[in-house]
Amino acid sequence: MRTAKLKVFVAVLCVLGIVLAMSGCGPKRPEVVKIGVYAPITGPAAADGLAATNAAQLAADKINEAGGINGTRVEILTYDDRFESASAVAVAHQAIERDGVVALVSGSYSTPTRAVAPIAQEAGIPHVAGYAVHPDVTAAGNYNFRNSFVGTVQGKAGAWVAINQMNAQKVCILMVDTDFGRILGETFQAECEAAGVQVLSADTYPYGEKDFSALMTKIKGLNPDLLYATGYYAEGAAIALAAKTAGLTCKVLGMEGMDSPMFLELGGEATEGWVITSNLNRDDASPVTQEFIEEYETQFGIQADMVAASTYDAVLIVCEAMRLGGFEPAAIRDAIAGLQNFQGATGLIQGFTAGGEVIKPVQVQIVEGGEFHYYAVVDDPAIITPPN
Amino acid sequence: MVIQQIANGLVLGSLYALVALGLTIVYGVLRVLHVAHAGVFVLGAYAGLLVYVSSGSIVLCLAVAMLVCGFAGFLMYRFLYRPVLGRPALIPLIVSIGTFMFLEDLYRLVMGPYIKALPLKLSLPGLDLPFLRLTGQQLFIVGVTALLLLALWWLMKGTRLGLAWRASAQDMETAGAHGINTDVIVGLCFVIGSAIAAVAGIMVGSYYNQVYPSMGSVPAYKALAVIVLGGLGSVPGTVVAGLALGLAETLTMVWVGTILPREAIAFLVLILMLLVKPTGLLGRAS
Amino acid sequence: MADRLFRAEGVTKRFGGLTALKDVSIEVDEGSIFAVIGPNGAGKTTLFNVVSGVYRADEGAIWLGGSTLHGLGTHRIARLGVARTFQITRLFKQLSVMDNVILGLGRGDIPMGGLIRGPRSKEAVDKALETLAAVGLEKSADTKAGTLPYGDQRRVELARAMAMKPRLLLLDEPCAGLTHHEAVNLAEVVRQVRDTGVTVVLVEHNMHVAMGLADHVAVLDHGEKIAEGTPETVQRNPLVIEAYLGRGESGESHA
Amino acid sequence: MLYLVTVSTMVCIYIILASGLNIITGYAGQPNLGHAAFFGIGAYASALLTTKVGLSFWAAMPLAVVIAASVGFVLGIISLRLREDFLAITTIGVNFVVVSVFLYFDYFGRALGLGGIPRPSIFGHVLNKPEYLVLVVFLVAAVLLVCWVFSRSRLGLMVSAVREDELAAHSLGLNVTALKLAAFVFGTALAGLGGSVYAHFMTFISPYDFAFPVSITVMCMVVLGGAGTFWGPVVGAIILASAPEIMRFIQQYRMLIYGGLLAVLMIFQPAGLLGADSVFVRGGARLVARVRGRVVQSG
Repeated sequence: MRTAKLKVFVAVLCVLGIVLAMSGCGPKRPEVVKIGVYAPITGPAAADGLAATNAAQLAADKINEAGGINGTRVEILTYDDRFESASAVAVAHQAIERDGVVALVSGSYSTPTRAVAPIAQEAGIPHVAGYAVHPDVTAAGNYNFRNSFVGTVQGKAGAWVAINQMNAQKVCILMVDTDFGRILGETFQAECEAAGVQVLSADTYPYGEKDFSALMTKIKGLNPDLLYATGYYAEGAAIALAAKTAGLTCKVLGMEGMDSPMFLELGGEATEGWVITSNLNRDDASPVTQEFIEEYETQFGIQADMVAASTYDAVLIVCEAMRLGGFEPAAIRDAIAGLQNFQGATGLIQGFTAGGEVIKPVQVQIVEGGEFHYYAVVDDPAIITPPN
Repeated sequence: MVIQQIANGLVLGSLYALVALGLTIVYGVLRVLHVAHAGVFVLGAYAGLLVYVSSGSIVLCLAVAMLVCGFAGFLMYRFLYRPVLGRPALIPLIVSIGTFMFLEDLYRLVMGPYIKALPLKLSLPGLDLPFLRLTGQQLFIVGVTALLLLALWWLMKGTRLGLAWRASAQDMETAGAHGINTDVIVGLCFVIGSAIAAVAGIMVGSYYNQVYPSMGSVPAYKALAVIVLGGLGSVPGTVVAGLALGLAETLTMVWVGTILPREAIAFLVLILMLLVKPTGLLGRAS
Repeated sequence: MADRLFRAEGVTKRFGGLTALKDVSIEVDEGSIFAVIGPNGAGKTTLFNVVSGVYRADEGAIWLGGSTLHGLGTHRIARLGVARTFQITRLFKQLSVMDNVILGLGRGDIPMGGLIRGPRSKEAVDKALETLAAVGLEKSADTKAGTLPYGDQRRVELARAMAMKPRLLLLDEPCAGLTHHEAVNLAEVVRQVRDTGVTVVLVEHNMHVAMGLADHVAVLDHGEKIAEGTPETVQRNPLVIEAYLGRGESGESHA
Repeated sequence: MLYLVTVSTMVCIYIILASGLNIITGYAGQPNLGHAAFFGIGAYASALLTTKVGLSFWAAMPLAVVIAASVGFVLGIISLRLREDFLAITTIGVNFVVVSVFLYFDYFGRALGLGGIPRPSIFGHVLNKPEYLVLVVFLVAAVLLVCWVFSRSRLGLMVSAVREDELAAHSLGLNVTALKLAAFVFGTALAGLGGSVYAHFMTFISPYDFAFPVSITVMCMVVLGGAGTFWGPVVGAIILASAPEIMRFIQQYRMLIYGGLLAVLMIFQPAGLLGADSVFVRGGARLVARVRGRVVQSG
C-alpha cells in the first residue's frame, strides 16, 4: 500500500516538475491565467453545479472575446466538489498546487465553500464565493470574499420589504432547515418583532421536503397577511402549489433560493404575485445584466438564475481585479478588496467590507405573467452593509 | 381544520401506499429488498412525462409508462435477481442498491439534472366544503390507490396467479414441487409490481409537479419501512401502513412541529417496532 | 449395569396446536449406543432439538449426569458435553476441514490469549489431525469443507463433534444420503467412538442401520414413545410393525 | 503536495472504515448498511469533546472510539433479534436517524455543523497536514495490525464460524451472542476512530458528511476488495477513494460506475477482487502453479 502511494507521489512529482519547467520561464505577462471554479457537478445539487460552471465559462468567454485581460486569456478550470466537504478540500489543493490557479471561485454551497476557505487563506490564493452564505467562509481570513448577501442582510432586507412595501401586520414564517434558511428566517423574525409586527408562527421544514399540505393548512388557519418563505426553488414551487391547493390567499415573500426559472416553471400559476429578494434584477437597464441574461439563455437553453448570475459575477470580479492589479494572487486580493462601483450582472457592486462581504443593493422581484420583474430595490446602507 | 389535516395525511399516505404496493408484491414472492424499485418508479415518472408532453393524453401516458416499467421490472428480475437467488439476503440487496445508484445517475446523464414539471391537466371536479378542500387531483390520487388496491386484491384472491403467488410467497420450493412454475410467477410479479411503480411515479411527479433524477432517493428506503410495517407481503397491510404513516407524519408536523425529517420518523417507528416484534407487524415467524 | 448418563422425563413440545413430542421419557446408559427410530414426522429431530437447546421443552425435565439441561441455551448445553450432528450437514463451508475440527476443540472456550494467538497451535493441530484420522480424512485437512463430497462432509461433521470430547454425542440420521458402503464405514466409526467411552444417541429413519448399531432402541410415532427395548424385542413389537408398515405408504408420501 | 496529502489522508480514513465494516460484514456476516452513522458518531464525539468539553485530541480520540463502540454494542444487541434482511433495513434506518439527530439538535450544530475542531498538537506544536498524515499512517498501521491479529486468532475463526452457520456454531459451544456483539463493538469502534481522525483533519464537520451514501461507499470498498479477507477492504479503499482523483474523466460518471460495479460484482464475483472464488486469485494461483511447474521441469 505504501509503495503504491509512493509511486503516485513520484508520478505527481514528475508532472509537477514538467509543469514548473514549462511555466517557469514565461514573461511577466502570461498568455493564459487560470481561475479554478468548483461546484457540485454531480450529486444532489447537480443542477446548480451545472448552472454555476456554465456561467463561469460564459464570463471567461466574454472576456476572452474582448481580447482577454490586457491580452491575457482567461482559462476556467472546473472541479466537482460533489457537494462534499472532503472532496472540496481535495479539489482546492489540486487546483492550487497541481493546476496552478491564481484564484478560486466557489460555484457551490456553504459546506464545500467553508472547507475551501481556510485552504485558500493558507495558500494565499484569493477566493470569491458566488452564493455560499455561511459566515465562516469570509471569517477564514482576508483572502476570502463573498459576492452574495450574508444571511442577515437578506433577512433584514426581507423584513424591510415586508413591512414597508407589502404592509405586513401579521406574518407567518417558514424556514428550510439549512444554515441559509434559518439565518434568513431568524433575522426576519427578529426584525419583525422589533418593528412591532406580529409573528404568528415560525416553522421549519427539512431540505428536500415536497409535501407542504399540512403546513399550508395550518398557516391558512392562522390567517396571516404575509407568509415569509425561505427555501430553494424546488421547495418554493411546492409551497406555492400547496398554498394554492389549501386556498391560502395572503401575500408571499420569498428569497434568492427561489430566484430560478425552475421556480416559475414548477410552481406555474401558483407563483403569480410572489415577491422575492435576490441579487439579480432582470429589468436592470445595465448592458452587463441584459447581455448576461440574453447570452446565457441562447447558449444554454435555459433562463439564468441567481446561482448563475452570482457565479458569473464572481468570475468577473476576479478578472477585473486582475486587470487592475496584475496576475499575482496577493495583488489580485488587494485589488478585490479595493474594488469600487463595479458593474456586474447582479447590479452595481459598491465594494467589499474589511470582512470580505459584498456591498450592493438587494433587488426585490415580483412574479408577473410568469416572469420575474422589478418590484423594489433596497439600497439603504444601514440594511445592505454587512456587519463586521 | 382537523378534518382537512386528516385528509392531507390520507392523500400523502396514498402516495406512500402507491410506491410501496409494487414493492410488496415483489417482496412477497422473492424476499428480496428491492431498493431498485424506486429506480423503476423514477423511470415511470420520466416515461409518463415524455409521453404526456408529446401526446397530452393521460391514459396514453399511464399506459406507456406501465408497459415500459413492467418490461424494465422483468429485465431486472431476469438479469439481476435471478442469478443471485439463494444467496444470503445481503447479496441481492447490494445488487439492488448498486442498480438503483446506477439508474439515478443514468437518469441525470440522459435527462439532465434539472427538475421537470409534469402538470397533468385533469378535468376532475374538486371538493370545496367549509371544512374540507380537496382538489380534483388529490381525489384522483386517493381514487387510483383504492382502485389499485381492489384490483390487486382481486388478483391475489380470485385468480390462479394470485393462488400461485400466495403459494410461492409461503414456500417457494414446495410451490415449485407442486408444479407451479415459480420462475414465471416471480417474473409476472415483477412486471405487475413495476407497472404499479410507474403509476406511483406519475402520481407523485404530477402531484408535486416535479420530476427529477433523484426523486426516488427517499421513497427507495421509506417504501421498505412501509412494507415492513405493513407486514411483508400483505397488500392491505401495505396500504394501511402507508396511510398510517402519512397521517402520523402530517399530524405530528401540525401538533408537535418538525422534530425530525420524515424519513427519520418512519425509520424510528420501524426500528422500535422491529424490536418489539422482530418478524414485522403482521409477519409470520420464520 | 452402567450408570445412567442421560435422562429425559415427560418431555412435551408443542408448536401452536401441534404437539410434536408428548410425554416422552428415555434413559441412556453411559457408554452405550441408543437409537431413536420412527417414521418421518415422528418427532425424532424435535427431540434432538429439545435436548440440544434449540427448542425449549414445554414440559418435562432433561438431565445429563447430575445437571439439568432444561432451559439452557444451545452453547451452554454444548459446553456441558453434548455434541451433535445435523440431519442435513451444517459445516462451516468456507473454512478448511482443519478449521472446522479445531472449532470443536475446547467446546467453545476462548483460551487465554485466544484473542491474539492463532487457532493453529501445534497442540490443536495434532488433536485435530488425530480426530480426522479417526474418520479417515486426515488427507483433506486443508481442503475447504464445502468442496468435499457429501459423504466426506458427514464425516467432517462427525469429527467436529468428536473433537469436543463430548460425554453425549447426538447423531441426527448419520447415514442419510450415504451410499451403502459409506453407511457401513460410518457405522464402524460410530462404534469406535462408543468404544472410547462416549455415549451415543442417534436418530434414524432406516431401521436396519439402527438395529445393527444400537444397544437399546426407543420407537417414536406421532410424538409419542410406543416401544422401547433391545433391537430384537422392538423389532417384534406389533405396534412398531404397524407404525412402520401399517400406514407405510401414505406416511411416506406426506413427508 | 497538500493535494496528495489530502487524498492520502482520506484513503487512510477509508481504510480504517472499510476494515471496521469488514469485521462486521466480512467476518461475522452481519449486514451493516449504516456504517457511516458510527463514523459520524466518532467524528461528532471527538469534535464536541475537544471544542465544548475542552479535552485534547489525545483524550478525545479514545473516548470517541468508546462512544461509537457503545452505540455499536446497542446495534449488536438489536441485531441478535433480527433476521438478516430486517437487520439490513434497520442499519439503513440507524444511519438516517443518526444524521437527523445531528441535523435537528442545537447541541450538534444542526445544519451548520461543528467548526473550530483543533488539529492535534504534540508538546505544544500543532500538527500541520503532512505531519497529521504521518500520525494517521501510524494509526492505520496499528489498525491493520490489530485486524491482522484478529483475522488469524481463534476469536477471528470463531466469528467466521458464526457467519458460516450460527446453529452449528452454537452446537459447538460457541457463544454466538458474545461473538456477534464483539464483532459489532470492534467494527464500530474502528468507525469511531475513523470519525475522530476525519473530524480533526477537516476541522469542521456537518451532518451530510455521514449520510447513507457514505455507508454505501464503504460497503463498496469492502465488497470490491473482498469481504472477509484481510487485504480486500484495504485494496478496495485505495481503489475507490483514489480512483476519482486519479481519473478526472470519470467525475461525471462516478456514481454510475460505483453502482454498476457493485451490482455486477455481486452477481459475477461476489467474493470480490481478493476473495476466495475470485478470478484474480484463481488466475494468480494458476500463474504461480505454472511458474512452479516450469521450475520443477527445468530443475
